[in-house]
Amino acid sequence: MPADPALRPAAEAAAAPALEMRGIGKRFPGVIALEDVDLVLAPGKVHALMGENGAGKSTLIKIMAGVYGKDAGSIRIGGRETELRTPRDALAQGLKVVFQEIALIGEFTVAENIFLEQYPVGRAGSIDWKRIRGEAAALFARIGFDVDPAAKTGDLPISQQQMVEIARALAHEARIVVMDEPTSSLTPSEVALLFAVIRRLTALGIAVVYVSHKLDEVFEIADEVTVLRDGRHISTKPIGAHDHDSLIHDMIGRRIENLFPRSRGHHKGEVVLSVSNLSTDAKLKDVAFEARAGEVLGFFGLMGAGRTELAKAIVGFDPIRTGTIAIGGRPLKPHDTRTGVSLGIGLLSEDRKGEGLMLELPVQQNMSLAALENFSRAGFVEEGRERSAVQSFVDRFRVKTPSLAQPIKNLSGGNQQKVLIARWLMRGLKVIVVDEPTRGIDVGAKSEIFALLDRLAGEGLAVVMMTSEMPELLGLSDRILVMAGGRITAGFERDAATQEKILNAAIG
Amino acid sequence: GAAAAENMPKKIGYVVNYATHEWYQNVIKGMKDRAAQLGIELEVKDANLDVAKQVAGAEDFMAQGVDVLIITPVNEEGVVPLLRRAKAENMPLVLEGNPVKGMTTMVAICDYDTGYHAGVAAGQYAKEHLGGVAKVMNVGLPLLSATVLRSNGFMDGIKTEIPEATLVHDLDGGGNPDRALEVSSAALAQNADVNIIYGINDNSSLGGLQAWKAAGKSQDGLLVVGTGGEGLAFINAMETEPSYKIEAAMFPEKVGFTAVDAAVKVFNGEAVPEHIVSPTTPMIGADWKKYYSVEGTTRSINWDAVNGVKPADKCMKTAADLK
Amino acid sequence: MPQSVSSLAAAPAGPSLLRRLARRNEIALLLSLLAVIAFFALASDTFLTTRNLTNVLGQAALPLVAGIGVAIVFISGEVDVSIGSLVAAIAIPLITIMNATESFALGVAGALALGLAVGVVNGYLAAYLGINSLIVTLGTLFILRGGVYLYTGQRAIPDDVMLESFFQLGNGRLFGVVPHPAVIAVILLIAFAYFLRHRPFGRQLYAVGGNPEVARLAGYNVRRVKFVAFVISALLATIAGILLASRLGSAVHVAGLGFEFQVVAAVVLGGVSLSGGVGSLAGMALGVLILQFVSNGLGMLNIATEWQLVITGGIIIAAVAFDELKRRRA
Amino acid sequence: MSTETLPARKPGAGMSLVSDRSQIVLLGILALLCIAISLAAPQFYTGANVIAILRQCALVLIVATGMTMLLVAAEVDLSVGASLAFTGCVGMDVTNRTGSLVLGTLAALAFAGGVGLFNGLVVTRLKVNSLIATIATMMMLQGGVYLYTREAVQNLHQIRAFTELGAGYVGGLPIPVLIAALIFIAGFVALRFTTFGRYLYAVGANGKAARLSGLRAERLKLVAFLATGLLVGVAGLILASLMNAGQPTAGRGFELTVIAAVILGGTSLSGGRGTLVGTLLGVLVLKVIDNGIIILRWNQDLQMVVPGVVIILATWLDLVRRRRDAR
Ligand SMILES: Nc1ncnc2c1ncn2[C@@H]1O[C@H](COP(=O)(O)OP(=O)(O)OP(=O)(O)O)[C@@H](O)[C@H]1O
Ligand SMILES: Nc1ncnc2c1ncn2[C@@H]1O[C@H](COP(=O)(O)OP(=O)(O)OP(=O)(O)O)[C@@H](O)[C@H]1O
Ligand SMILES: O[C@@H]1[C@@H](O)[C@H](O)OC[C@H]1O
Ligand SMILES: [Mg+2]
Ligand SMILES: [Mg+2]
Repeated sequence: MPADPALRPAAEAAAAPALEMRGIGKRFPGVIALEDVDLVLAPGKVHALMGENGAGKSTLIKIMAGVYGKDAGSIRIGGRETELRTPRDALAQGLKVVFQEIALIGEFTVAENIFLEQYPVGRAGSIDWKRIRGEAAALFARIGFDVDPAAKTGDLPISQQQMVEIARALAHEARIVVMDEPTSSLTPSEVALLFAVIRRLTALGIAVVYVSHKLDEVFEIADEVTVLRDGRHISTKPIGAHDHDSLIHDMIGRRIENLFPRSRGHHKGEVVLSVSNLSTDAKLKDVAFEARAGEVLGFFGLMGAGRTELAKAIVGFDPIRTGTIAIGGRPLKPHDTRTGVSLGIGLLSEDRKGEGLMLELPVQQNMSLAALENFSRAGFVEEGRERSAVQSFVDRFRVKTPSLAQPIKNLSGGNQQKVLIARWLMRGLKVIVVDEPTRGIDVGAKSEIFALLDRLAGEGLAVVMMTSEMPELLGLSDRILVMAGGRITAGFERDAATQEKILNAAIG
Repeated sequence: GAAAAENMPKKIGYVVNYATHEWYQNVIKGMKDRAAQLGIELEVKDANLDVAKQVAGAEDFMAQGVDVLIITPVNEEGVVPLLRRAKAENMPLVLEGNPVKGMTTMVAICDYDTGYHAGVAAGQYAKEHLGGVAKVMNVGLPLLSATVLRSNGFMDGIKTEIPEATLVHDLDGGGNPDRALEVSSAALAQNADVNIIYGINDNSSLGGLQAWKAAGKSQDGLLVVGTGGEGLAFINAMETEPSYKIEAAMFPEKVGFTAVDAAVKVFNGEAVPEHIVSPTTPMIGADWKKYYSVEGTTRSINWDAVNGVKPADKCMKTAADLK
Repeated sequence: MPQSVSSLAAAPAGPSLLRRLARRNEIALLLSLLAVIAFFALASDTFLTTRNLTNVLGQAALPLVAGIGVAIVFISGEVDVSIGSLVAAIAIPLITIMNATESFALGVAGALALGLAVGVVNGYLAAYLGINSLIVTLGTLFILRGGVYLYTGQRAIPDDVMLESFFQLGNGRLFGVVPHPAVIAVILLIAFAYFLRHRPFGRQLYAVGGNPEVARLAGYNVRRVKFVAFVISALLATIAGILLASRLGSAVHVAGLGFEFQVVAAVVLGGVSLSGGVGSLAGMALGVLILQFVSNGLGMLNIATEWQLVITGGIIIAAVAFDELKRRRA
Repeated sequence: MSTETLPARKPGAGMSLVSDRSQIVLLGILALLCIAISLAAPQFYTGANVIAILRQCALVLIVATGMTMLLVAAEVDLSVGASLAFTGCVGMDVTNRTGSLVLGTLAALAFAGGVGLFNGLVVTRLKVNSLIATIATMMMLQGGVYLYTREAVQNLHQIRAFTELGAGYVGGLPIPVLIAALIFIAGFVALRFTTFGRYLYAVGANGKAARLSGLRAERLKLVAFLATGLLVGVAGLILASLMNAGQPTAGRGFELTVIAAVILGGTSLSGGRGTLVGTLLGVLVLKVIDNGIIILRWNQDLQMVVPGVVIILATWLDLVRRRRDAR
């Protein structure tokens, strides 16, 4: 690996680094997650940490947060060598982390979650609830996030939970703030708010670590970039020394010619999904649309627009109040995924952990779940066939896993997502509904997933894609529908769509 | 019988320790019959083997305003404070089954004597039919002093006939049919030479016998002795199983009957003995027909015959002797 | 729709409290309890007497006190079923020491020492060694009961010294009306409700049960929190056991058989989730009271035990199903 | 590279069907127990005793086969003990009344299956947590059985085949043991080699994911409850035959023995993990302990203490082993 020692950041900043990690090593069973990695943070700077899925970014962050112990290397904070044995140690050193997986107590109110790490107490050690409510409200007002501090956190959509996460990291005094993919569920305007906050932090001399798979964001906010690949340190450069291509090249060791490889001229076939008059108790009102074989139908909307609810209704997961759903002309029994799947519609959920993964079970079981009948005779599973099919998908998608028997919880998010897509491809569908399919996925894997979705459409599938990513929407869709407040507010042929028109329709 | 001139309590409350057990079903039956004869209302609460629930049940009765309490203690130590509180409230109280510190009176069989006489009968039977050999498996229940006394009595009784009788296996069968069956299976596998099975109640003796049968052994040369005569099970066994020859009858109906009479006396402040003994006797072979008749699935007690069985004046041994 | 920040900042307590209440199942439980009481009050003329109502409170005290501990362990994401044997076991040092020293205080100290030891063992095995807590406490349930039988030779140990203070603890009444155990239960309930809501450690219990990973990331010592929950539970079971021993005037080897089922059923009925992080002591208390009043009321109506079991089982299913339905509607 | 699955196995652990590494601790404990007891009391390994142990195992194993499926699907059934007793009464009573063993058997199976179905419906339709739902069912059955019969239902029909069910032998093996073996094998195959089994694991591991993948999560759970119910029916009939009566008082604590055996066998309480081989070993360990204490003439109160210790110890050792393997 080309870890050029000359590029190491040692000689750089004049001021004492806020954090200095040297020679960090970490292994998991069958995986070397990190090997001899350095990371030096300058106070008041935003340091981006980049790399493919499974490169080791989260692992490095968890080591600095005291979640994992390191196998090798040293850590200095504010110039002093320290051991971070527990999260408490890291918190005490002023290091706050926004973790990749939402780390909030669902049953608590937003305000309480903000003060989880340190409850303000009044006389006699009683919790000062008034102060908690007041300060939480003030904090949100200051940042400009629109979240109800009295809401039960678990009731909020993921995007709002992510805002709570971010707010929490800012609630206490910090020297270092680490954000592991903080924007994966945020809308552009919320991202803008976040960036304003980050700038205020750096102005106070706080060092910020920023992890994201969204390159545009990194170019906008970062001062320096460290790239990891396969657990090794590849480069650390000022952001100005990078352009898109060079950064991608550092990350994946090759160029990506075209992130959205649209094999134009999908042959639009018959209507395979038709939805009419669909309403639910919660949000959807009179939704009607059709999707044809061979097209990618993109759904855009702001947070809470109802895309996820629509996705869950049309695959038969959630009950509906009125309306009909037909797959290939045959009616879907609402609230019955079994007929859904057998008619040929399936959903890749936005909630990977909650609705996709069987965390404790091996990669193989996870992948073959929906297609098991294809590998069975008279109810008996033919494991040989199953295994070779799984293996071939693992190879084709380059799923990074030591074996098919690896519990899927040990895979990186991107690799988990590949397994879940493969779950449906193995089964074979007429309509695949993908909800935020690239959330938390690296650019290399993203391009693979895009290529895959494109190819699926080319092969005659209808791909219904719910996304909050404008580039992805514009880059991949043949047709775009926009939702707001549970209704479809506009529809565009791809060539007629512009970012502006779409956003206008989304605001409703 | 109770004199008609006496004042009758209006309502008697009985807190039974385990109403679902056949023995107590028949105790209750005896009480109900007697109460009906005397025009008394009888209410029953079941502690279901829970001491705390028993105390609660008695409290509830006192709140309801019953005139007399009858209690079969789940555990004899566990109702001492209850007796004290009843006394403080002048609530007349009769115990059934087990003596309790501070009690006025108790209606109970003599458990030791019951086992003892069954043991004597078993010894005689063994001399006649088993070549004088007595190797006993006791399917016991250490949980209750009453049932320990029965086992002790049985061994002492059998030794009066066959001094070299031995207790080859002393088991805790839990008083349950399935548990008795299970532990007996293991013990029989270990001791092939057992030739007498004693059970502290019918579940226990039958569990032992069923284990014997399941081991594929013939019943020739085996004697089974049960205790209680609690329901239909022992009758069925005596009729169909060649080895089930002796049953120590304890006449639960009679116990219930006597308890109500005692309650009336206590209510009237009459002097009563501390221990009112209810009679027991071994039934051998078809003897049971003297005391019971069966029609379909109900058995009826033959009061004349049962009333003819003379209770002991005093028990040979009591729970106090176990300490 | 999320409300705007400013509107909420202005009124921090009012509306959110109301909304919280409306969503809580404590309200539904309270209504159920009132319905139960109303029903029996109409059906039986001895039910709604001071004597009977205070009796029931006294009888409910044991499951209430032990229920606080079990609820706390549930909230921390674990389970404790060892209490059924523990209430019997702690009576042994209690009574033995009182018999030997004639000192109530020393007896209680002995009981607490045993309770503490059991809590420490449960907590160490479950929290620190990471053994599934149902397995651990099922194990200690068996071990303690077997131990009691072995130690006592399956004979109850009588209270030979009969200290008046000990008798009064479980059998006396405050102002001649409220049974002492009920007074103790209420005091403990209030204290622990305050503790769970207003002390940081109380919140840690919820956090650890709600999501242990998150709690760890927030810097909590998850193991220690769970460990303490087991210790609290054992100590509260010890107090319940002392009250029981006083009511029984002895160390009864068969005391508390099935008590763990009774308490677990009431705690779950009270809305304390088995999966951790959810529930309140108020709910738990209402769950206990509902079951206790049902059992007492059916007894007052002279309904046979068979039916009592059937009816209670039906009520548990209906109540939990109703709660679930309501939650889905909401 | 081997990529064996279910449960997640290490490559190269070639012990295959009989047992995988995850059962090594239990196997060790079992061997140790047998050797130690045999040394102290040679009667332990006599044919008669081995058969006595196997017959006791049979009842537990039959029900534990269903319970393992339930636990794998993240559910539990605490009503099996109460249902066991009730079923025996129903079976005996109907046989008495009709004089037909077939009808009696069908009635018992229908009853026990009905209880399973009821539990399943309450859990899957009414969404009541299965622990609490089946405690409630247990109470209802305990009360109900006495409403049904206040006395043990005697064997009035004396049909030979009925007696054989519990006490008979085929080729030197007790019939209950043969029945248990068949049920175990069927259960093992179902759980290990069929889509049904794989779906149960999936449903237990993540119900929502399973449902999104087109599995009928609720129906699968219902089937597991029903299967457990039916197996209780089989066990209930055998027990009634063994006791020569339908005993309303039987089965106390049976549910705890079954669950203890299943979790001792390494099946996770939170679903998605567990094997029937583990369950078999769990049953054997518990029953060998029970038997050994009697054979050794130890105080029978130890029959509570020793299993308590062993369950904790075995779980802990298994935890240590898995942590070491993971390193
Ligand atoms: N607890 C664990 N056990 C075993 N392997 C792990 C564990 N956590 C991470 N890994 C492995 O370590 C490697 C690094 O993972 P990490 O989560 O740090 O990647 P990442 O760069 O954050 O990826 P992503 O962009 O997908 O979040 C991956 O191969 C992953 O499978
Ligand atoms: N009140 C609520 N309680 C619980 N979950 C909610 C609630 N409102 C929304 N959600 C969840 O949050 C997500 C929001 O989905 P929704 O369909 O409303 O919007 P969306 O257009 O998919 O937006 P998003 O980008 O947030 O996914 C869904 O997963 C939904 O289940
Ligand atoms: O079985 C019964 C036993 O449990 C009880 O204590 O005394 C009467 C017996 O027959
Ligand atoms: Mg990551
Ligand atoms: Mg969404």
